[in-house]
Amino acid sequence: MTSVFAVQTKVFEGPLTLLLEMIEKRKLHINEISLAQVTNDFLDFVGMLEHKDLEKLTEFISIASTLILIKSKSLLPHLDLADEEKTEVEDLELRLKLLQIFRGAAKDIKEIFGNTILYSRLQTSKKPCVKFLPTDQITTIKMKWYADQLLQNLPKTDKKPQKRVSRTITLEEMMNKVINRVRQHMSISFKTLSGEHKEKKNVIIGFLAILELVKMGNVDANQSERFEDIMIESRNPSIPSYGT
Amino acid sequence: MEHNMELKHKIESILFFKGQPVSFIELSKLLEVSIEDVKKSLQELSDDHQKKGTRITYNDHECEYVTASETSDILSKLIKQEDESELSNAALETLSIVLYMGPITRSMIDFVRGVNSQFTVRNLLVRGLIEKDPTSKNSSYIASLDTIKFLGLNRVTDIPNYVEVKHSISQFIKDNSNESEK
Amino acid sequence: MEHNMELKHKIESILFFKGQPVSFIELSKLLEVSIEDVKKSLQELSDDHQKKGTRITYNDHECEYVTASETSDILSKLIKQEDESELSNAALETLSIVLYMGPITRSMIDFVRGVNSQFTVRNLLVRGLIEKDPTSKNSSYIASLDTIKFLGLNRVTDIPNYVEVKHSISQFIKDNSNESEK
Repeated sequence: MTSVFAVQTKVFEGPLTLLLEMIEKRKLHINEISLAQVTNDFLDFVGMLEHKDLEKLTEFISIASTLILIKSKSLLPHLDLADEEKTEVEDLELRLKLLQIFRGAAKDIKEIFGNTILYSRLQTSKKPCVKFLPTDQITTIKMKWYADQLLQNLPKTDKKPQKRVSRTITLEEMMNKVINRVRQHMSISFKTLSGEHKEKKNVIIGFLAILELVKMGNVDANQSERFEDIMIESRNPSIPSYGT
Repeated sequence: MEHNMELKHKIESILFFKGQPVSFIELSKLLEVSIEDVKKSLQELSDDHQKKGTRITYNDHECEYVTASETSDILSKLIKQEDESELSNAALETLSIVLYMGPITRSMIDFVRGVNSQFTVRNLLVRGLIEKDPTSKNSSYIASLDTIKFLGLNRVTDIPNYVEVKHSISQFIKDNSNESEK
Repeated sequence: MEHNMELKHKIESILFFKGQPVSFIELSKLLEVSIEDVKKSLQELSDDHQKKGTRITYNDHECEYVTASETSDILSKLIKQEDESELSNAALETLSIVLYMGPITRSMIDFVRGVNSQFTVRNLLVRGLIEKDPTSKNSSYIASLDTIKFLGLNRVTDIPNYVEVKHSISQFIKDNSNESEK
């Protein structure tokens, strides 16, 4: 957990930078194996993100969902990714590698930037302002038009983030859902839980959420045989157990 | 690095950069060499430039980097073209900003336009369309009197929507001045 | 008289006179020669200036007559330069993306960085380190001559590790060409 706090104190430009730094910190190469290894750290970080900045959160969650794909594949070797999902994984690796190159290049540039400047001439041969050289383009109508154009094109900073937050369920939401379901039924099968979702990604998120809960000691998961359904039970002592 | 450079090339660089006559005394102080050395280097430099597009001229106490007289035809053509050329969109936009927002600094013009306006501002100055505001301490620009007259206005505040435009742009500057720190 | 002057020296004179970046197109029109001839002369001119106090720097579409990097120590004493704030890591990262991948669109920059780069890009534009590419239709950005001047280089390919970095990037771009269409 300390690693998470270490990264949290820094302002992160974005999910790719965060992910890259997590990989570099462990001195790993960028590949599916290393991405699977840092997935939990990344999800922990996303879990701590404030919901205020929706745009930022969306950027993180979209990367998180790709990581979850990768992690699931490493946990479930039988899982077949759809072509689109494969591309998603490949894209992520590619983007990380590109970003790594540019971060290196940025360091090279930082080393020399501003050290030995090539200067322009301080004064040009042309001295300003002995003459007045207008054109008929200068009219009050035109001047107002240019001002209006400028005002229209000023970047809007205060715009409320649109309701375009990824439809992917966040990990936290999913965990809460699992906990609630377990509380209600005390024992629930993974199939029942995941059957509510059509998208494979959501099934996987559900699965990972269960793994998280097991890790945190909130639920017990039992699988009698491979490929059998997984039974989930609440272990929270605050919930009365009428168990068998 | 600097030490590898010959004295004459250091002088060349300074003269080029300053773009106006520089005295031998100033060069000798700046480069920490004798006036004799300055003169000797200037002689060499002047010879080097014999067949170039630029020359080094000097008298007995100062020197200057200038264009070669052989190029005066092409430069007059350039000046004539520049003087008669239409204004670019960038120039018209900048002029409009100076009209509505003046006195305004270069960096504020850059900030509002979202691009560097160094050359656009210089061009407007050269054409006499804007000028440095004599009353502001940090160098700010205002529309020239000629421009205001040319627009048919008595004063700049008579331009259409003066108050509204000024207010909206000021608001933008206020709202975003933190972003610019990034 | 003018006719005795070589093309490169006319260009030298014009660049000196202007004291700011001049586009190849402008030079070709003014001198009534092809852009190819302009480029060839610039190459020669740039080579002539290798050991001088002044340099010719250029990118793909414009050029400027500037001082040599070896003299920057002396010249920095001559100007009270407003201490430009250092570039943030985000700005450096974005600048290097534009340097190596330009002309590049905003959305492609966002894709590579994984974040919205609106303000970083705007800051670089305001500082004059990047600019809209005059040749591309969809608004794309390229590094300006100012970037090259701040790096103390004659041209962008003089950046340390330029070839290696460019090479590794080109390997990725090939695979990734679909993404850029997005």
